[in-house]
Parts: sequence; structure tokens; C-alpha cells
Amino acid sequence: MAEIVPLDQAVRELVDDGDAVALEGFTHLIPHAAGHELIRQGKRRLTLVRMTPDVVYDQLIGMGCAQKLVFSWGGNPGVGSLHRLRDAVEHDWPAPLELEEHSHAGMAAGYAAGAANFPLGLVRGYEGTGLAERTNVGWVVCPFTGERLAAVPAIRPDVGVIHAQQADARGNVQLWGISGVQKEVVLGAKRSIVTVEEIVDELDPKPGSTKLPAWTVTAVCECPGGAHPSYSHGYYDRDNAFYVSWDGISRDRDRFLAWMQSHVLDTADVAEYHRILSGSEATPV
Amino acid sequence: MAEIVPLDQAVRELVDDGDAVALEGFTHLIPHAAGHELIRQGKRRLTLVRMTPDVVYDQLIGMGCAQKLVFSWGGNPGVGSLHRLRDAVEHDWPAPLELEEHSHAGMAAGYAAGAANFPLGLVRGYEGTGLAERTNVGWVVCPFTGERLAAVPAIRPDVGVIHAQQADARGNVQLWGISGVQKEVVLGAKRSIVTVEEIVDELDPKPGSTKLPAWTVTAVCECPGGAHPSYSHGYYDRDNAFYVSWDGISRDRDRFLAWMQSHVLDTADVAEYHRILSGSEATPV
Amino acid sequence: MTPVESYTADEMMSVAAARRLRDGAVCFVGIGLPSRAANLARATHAPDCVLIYESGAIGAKPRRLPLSIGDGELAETADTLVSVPEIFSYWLQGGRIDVGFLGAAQIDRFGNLNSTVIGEYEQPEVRLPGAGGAPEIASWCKETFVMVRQTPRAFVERLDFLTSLGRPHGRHGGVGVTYVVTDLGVLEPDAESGELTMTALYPDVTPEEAREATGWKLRLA
Amino acid sequence: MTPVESYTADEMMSVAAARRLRDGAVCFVGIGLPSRAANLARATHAPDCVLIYESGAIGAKPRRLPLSIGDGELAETADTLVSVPEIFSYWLQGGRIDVGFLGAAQIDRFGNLNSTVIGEYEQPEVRLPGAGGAPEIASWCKETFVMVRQTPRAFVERLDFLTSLGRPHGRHGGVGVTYVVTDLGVLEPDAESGELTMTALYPDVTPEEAREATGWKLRLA
Repeated sequence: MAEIVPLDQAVRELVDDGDAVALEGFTHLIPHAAGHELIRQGKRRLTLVRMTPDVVYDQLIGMGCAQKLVFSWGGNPGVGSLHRLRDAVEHDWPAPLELEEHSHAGMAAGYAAGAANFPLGLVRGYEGTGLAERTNVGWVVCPFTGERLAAVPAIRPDVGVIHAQQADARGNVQLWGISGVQKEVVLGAKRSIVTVEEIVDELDPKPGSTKLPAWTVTAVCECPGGAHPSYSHGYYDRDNAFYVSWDGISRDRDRFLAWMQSHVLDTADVAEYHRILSGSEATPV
Repeated sequence: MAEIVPLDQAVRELVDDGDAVALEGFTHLIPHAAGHELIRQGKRRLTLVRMTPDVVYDQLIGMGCAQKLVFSWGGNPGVGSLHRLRDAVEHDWPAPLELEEHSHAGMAAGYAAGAANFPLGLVRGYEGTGLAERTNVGWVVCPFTGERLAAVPAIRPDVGVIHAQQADARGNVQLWGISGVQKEVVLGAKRSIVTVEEIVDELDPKPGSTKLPAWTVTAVCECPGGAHPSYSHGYYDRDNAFYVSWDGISRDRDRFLAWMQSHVLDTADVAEYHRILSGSEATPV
Repeated sequence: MTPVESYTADEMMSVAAARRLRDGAVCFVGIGLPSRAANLARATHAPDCVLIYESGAIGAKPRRLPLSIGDGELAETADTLVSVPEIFSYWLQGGRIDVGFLGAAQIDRFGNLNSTVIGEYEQPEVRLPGAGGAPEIASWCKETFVMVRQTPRAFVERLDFLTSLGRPHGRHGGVGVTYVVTDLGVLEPDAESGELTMTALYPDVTPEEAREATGWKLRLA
Repeated sequence: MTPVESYTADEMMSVAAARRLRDGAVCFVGIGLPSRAANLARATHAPDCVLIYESGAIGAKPRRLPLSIGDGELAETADTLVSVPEIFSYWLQGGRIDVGFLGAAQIDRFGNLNSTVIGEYEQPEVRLPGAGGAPEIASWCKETFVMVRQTPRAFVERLDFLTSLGRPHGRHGGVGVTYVVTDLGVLEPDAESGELTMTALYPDVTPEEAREATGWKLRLA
């Protein structure tokens, strides 16, 4: 049954050094506040899992939290490269980064398999591509048609982390808008942290919403603005200007470190992060 | 792109003798009006596919439309046996009925595989049961763990038939409440018929609704009351008394035939069916 | 207070099963006795039981007993509704269910169940409804309660068809059948042999009655 | 009316791709040029184009060009939103998409694409974003349009990494790349050999310019 706790407590109690941690949110509801807390607490040797490692993983990788990245597309959407990710892969800075990469379809099948407690997910793909040689993929033969299908391993991280719009006082979670693999990563993980915009008395049903019963979640943490620079449908928009400015901040190691110091390490929580941010260069709106 | 046509036309143009036809609706939104139209048009040698062949398939089987049944649970829910189904299996009346039976999990995996254009679905089950010997099941070995998993063939019927609450004038479909495998059977079928309670100008978003874009559907037919004795969430309740009375009607071959004659063969459409029904013994409310 | 003078077999079975549900248990519930038992538990000592119906209703809190697993009442009171492929993959095979309920036409001494046919498969005397959710409920719920009336026709030496496993342990997620609740009492598997053993008899039921109602040589604990 | 005096390469590429979309086509659209091209088609000759974004937005009708595939504008204007596992299984691998759009860092003469690395995989000169949706878009859309600027660095004799297939025919659902829209013109696969051949050049672009921009011996139809 979900416990409602402060984010720093949830991260301290649920994430260990060396864990496989998946912060999910497909362009929407990306749990940035939780990523920042992992950085503040100096978590190390993490296997970071995420379909689209964007700014949040650029930060974690640049701050030395990651040992391995499992992913399918690593870029700054609509902007360009993730400079910290590239620096780690191309120049081992601040540390070497092991890669396991899939297609989106492969990652999605792996998450669905994880939620269903299956050891593998299937993809009609990979065959003939370079991915088939470079990644963790196997093959099964259909007993009915003889077709060879690609198998990807189920994704069952130690900790699944998502952001959502609402939880109620018992810890039932509701999210709406683009839902990504939010349900799958929580159901497939051994432990889970859900940060939310607000805790309400009663969830009011929203069209197209996804609900996670309290008994499927380990910790719920109230973090208004916790998806920034991503967005929370119905709460605030995507901070496109931030994504653009991240290109400059992250391109240079020193500038990156200075930014992380002032915005993350020197702030106590998501509220302070937003206070600092509102006075900074990062969002020249 | 969906065409909005009368039900009799849709059935005439889209269903051929010998087709595999799946009428779905898991206790809710069961397309009875479409089943009646199949009977009126005297369709023959159908392979009937359905997780829970209840009253609608009892009628089709008793009227000699079926050659084979693919299913997972065949009973009159909360009441008892399906007497026409039993008579066909136990006494070949009115004709022998070939069976392919699965578990619910197997059928659900088969429908999901059909929708995804996969040749097989996976189940962690069947092993050690009598089903494994009696049904169309294969095996695959997980390349990561060595576990043997059951494979069920994808369900890709010639015609998928469902009932839904609403379509708009372009043929976009919306259903809500218990959604069963409604989406999967339409997406997995070569052709599809969707009967609806009403055609509205604009679909208003409902919490938890499933939508099928017009371009995924072949025919949409307005059939108010077309799920009776099943129900349409938000329109009318399940006619529990009818399910109870069906036990008596269906137990005797002659009484069954007389009922089908007066309620289905002698009625032109779902509106006439409801007029006859309101004066008959079938619903002693 | 009036003393309870009499009760039906169904009532007794519902009470006996309900009492064995711990509060907070996540239950996979079918219609009929299981639904009655789980809702009784929810109304008494186990208000936080989570009821999941195979129609996709998760956390249903029906105010009256539903007549079908797809009753609108279940949809309206559920915490969330999911599709049928999802309920059987993410939820049932996902290993999230504590207690599954099953009925059957036949049960053997190891809790294997038959709900498929009486007689030969190809030429059945009685064609039963079939497997439904039973095989995966039996294999993937952490434990299974069986509710069935105790008669020599039902409690058999040898099943006509093996629909679901009584002891899937190791192979799948659950330990299998932990209680068989009948109209005479309750059976539990012996810790060593796994054989179903009568561990409780209702008031006024004799061991002899239980033995006569059982198609194998019944042991009483 | 003022004559159009100049245009950017991006504008020309968007127009060239948009013109090749038939009305009613179901398109799997990425951000940037593909989104611009598909929305241009929808605003002009192909109002019934169906736009599907890999974030799960089906039938999106954005009123302004989205900056990310998960833009709230897409969610708000979509006919329906589905989960990411569903978009890649029921919709993309389901074979429901007519036209997929792809970009890449490298393309070879058969339309194979590289969006993974420049240089050796283990010691890359440039680590690119990776596969994303590309492998299954290339294999499962009925046809694929590639949009990429024509330079010798991009149009290469040999890819550093094969991320997605140019000609998956037979093996999977689609025929593969049918148009490569560049800033110089359009290439199409030769009917017999499958080799990409320049079938259109924009005004003022010479065959010589196209040949110089291509890392293999380019043929012009």
C-alpha cells in the first residue's frame, strides 16, 4: 500500500547505489524532481533505464550517477544532442557509460512484459539491423507459422519512477494526457516512486486517464512542478525555451557543473529549484 | 473508412458462409442484434469465435449457423448451461459442432496478437492441464531464461462484430464501461461491423472510453437496444430476467425454435424484435 | 438478539470462505459464491479487501451483489476499469493477486479441478462451460480458495478432465489450493503429502457424513 | 499575387514531401520536417490525412506545429490517445500505417539508414540518438518517406551502422523507402535494382550538384 512521504525520504529509502532505476514519461510527465533528488543524494553506479533519455538523464549521467544506460532514443527533442550523454560515451567523462540500446518497439515490449511478469517481449523487427548484433536480443520461432521473431528481455527495474497529476489521500494515482509507459514501469518495478502535482481528497474521473491503485505503488510524493521542464497536462506547459537553453548549458563541462550546483545541489527540493530557476538564465521566455 | 449502413446490408455484404466471425463483448455490449441478423440471413458453416459464448451463440448454434466454436467459457452467466450448445456437442443437434477451446488468458492473448498482427500470443499457462492436449497450442522457449511458454495462435477473424454506445457521423466509434476485447477484435479482423446505440454529431469524451477511428472500422450500423439482453452502460441495464427465462426457452428444441421464429425470423430488425419482446413471456419482470 | 436458528449451505460456505480472507487481500472474484464471500468479508472484518473481477473491474465495491461479472454496478464502483487482455496479463499473470476463487464440477485429492467435461472429451456425457479464467487463476494467484459442494460425484478419485492445477508450485507463481470450502466443512492440503484433508466440519456434520460425501478415502485432521 | 522569390531548403523539402502524400493516408509522423510536411498536406490537398505520433496521439490535428512529439497540442486535438506499448504493437506493427517518415545521419543507395553512430560502435566519433521508432517504422509502414539533406557525408557508400532497413519487403509488412526528399530534389528506388535514383531536381539545381552531393555514383532518371 502506497505511503505518502517526502521525496527525499522516498529516494533515500527506496533507491540503493547500483540499482536499476527507470524514470519514465514519454515527453510528458517526466519525473525531473525525482532525478534531481537522485543527484542530490549522490546515488552511484545506477543502471538507468528509459526509452528517451533526454535532459533528465543528461543531468544524471553528467553528475556521475550512471554506470549503464538502457534506452532507445537519446537526444534533446527538437533541439539536438545530449552533450553529457555524448561526452560520457565518446570521452568517458565523468565516467565510462555502458550502453544497451533497443528500438522504441523493443523497449515498449520489454516494459509490457515486465508489467505482465513475462520473461520476454516480442517484436517483429531487429532482424537484419545492426541492433540485432549489438543489443540484448534473442529469437523465438512461432510454432504456427515458422516465423522468427525477436525477443527482448522483460524490463523489471529495481525502482520505477514516474510523475503524475494527482493522487488521493490513500495513494491512488491518476494521470491523463499522453500516458507513455507510466503504468508498465510501475507495475514492472520491484519498488516505485510516484511524484504528483497535488494530493486531492477524491480523484475526479478524467477522459483517457490511467489509474494506479494505491496497492500497486510504494511511495507517493507531492511535488508541484516536479516535471519541469517537461509538462503536466492540465497543470503547466512544456518549457520549450528551457530545452533550447539546455543545449548551451550542457555543451560545456564547467558550465554544466555550475548550473547543477546552483539549481540542484544547492537547492533542497523542487520548490527551491523553481525559485532559483525563475531568476536564472535558463528560461529566457 | 467506415460506412454507415443498415445492419442487414452490412451483414449481407460483409459476412459469407464459411467465414470465421467473432461477436465480442465481455458480458457488456454483446452484439445480439447482429447475431439475430446472421440468423435471419441464414448464414451457414460459420466458425464462431468468442470468449464467452452465451445466449447469442446458443441462438446461432441452435439455428444451425455454426460449424466450429472457438471459445473459453460457454455458459449462461449466473444461470447455468447453454442448452443449445450442449445439445450440439452432446447430440449433434442440429449439427455437429467442432470445438477449439482455450483459457480466457489464452483467448485474450490471441486477440491481442491479432490486433498487433503477430502470429502468436504468449501465456504462462496451459502446461500440465488437459487443455494443452486438446487445443491448438504450441510452445516457445525464452532465450533469456529457458522457460517454456505456451503460444496461442493470433485470432484474426474474417469479420469482427461488436456493439458500442456511440458513433459520430463520420463513423468514429466510442464505447465506455467494461471494454473487454472490443478494440482487439475490430483491429484484428479483416472486416468489421460495429452496431451502436446512437449516431451523434460529436462524440463527447467519457472517462475510461475506448475509441476506434472511422478508418479502422468497415461498417457502422445504428441499432438502439442492439445489445439486449446484454446491456449498454449509460443506456440500459442488463435484462437479468431474460437470462433466467432463456434457460426454459432453450431447454426444449421445439420451444427454442418457436421462440426464434417469432422473435427473430419473423421480425425484420431490432426494433421489431423489441416490440415482440415487450409482449412476450421472455421477460416476466 | 435472536439466535441464528438455521442457515443455508450457501450461506455457511460464504461465511467460512469470508473468514479465511485477511483484510487488504487482493482477490480475483467470480460470480456466485466467491463474490458473495468476498463481499461479506469486505462488509465485516476485511473492509480493505480489493476485489478484482475478470471483466476488468479493479477495486470494485458493489453495493448489491452483482449477477454477472460484467454487471454495470462493478464498472461504476471500480477504482479503475481495464481491458480483458490487460486484466489477464498485467494483473493476473503479473502475479498481483493474493487470493483467487474457483468452483468446479469435479475436484481430486490434490485440488486439481475439472470444469470442462463429464465423460469422454470427444463424446461427453455433460459438456461443462470450460476453462474460463481457471487455469491461470489456479497458477498465478498466490493462493486459491475452491468453493464446491461435497458429493461423491464432485470429489472424485480421478478427474474426467484436468482443467486447472491444484498444486502449480514452482512451475508458476502460486502455491495452489489452500482451502476447499464445502457445504460440510473445510479441507486443507496436508503439509507433507499435499493431499486435501478435512480440517473443519460445520456444527452437526459428522466425520462419517464427510467420508461418504467424498470419492476418495478422506482423511480428517 | 506576389511571386515566391525565395524559399528555404526546409520549406522546399516540406512541400516536396507533402505533395507526395495522398489524401486519407495514415501517416506516422516524427517531429521537425515530417510533422511540417504532413501538416502542410493536411492544410492543403489532403485534409483527411490521419496523423499518428509515436507518443500515442492518433488522428492529431495540431493548430500550430508541435515542438515535441509529446506536445500537449497533439494530445488535445487527437481522436484518441493510446499508451506507447499499444502504439507500437496494435498500430505500427499492426500494419495500419500507410506512410512513415524518417530522417537519418546517413543513408545508403538502398535506403538503409543510420541514426546510431558515426565511426566505430564501441569508440564512436559521434554518438547519435539511436534507433527510436525507426526500425519498425521502416519495416511496418506500407511505405517510407525519408527526409534528409543531400551531402557526401550523409549519402554514403557504406553506413557506419545499419539502424533501419531500406527494403524490408517480404520479410516484413512494407515495401520500404519510396521517396527520399532532399534539399536538392527527390530520389526513388529503381524498379529493378532498387537503387535510389534521382527522379526530380528542384529549379536551378543541376545534375552535377546532385552527383557531387552524393557519396555513391548517383544515377538520374
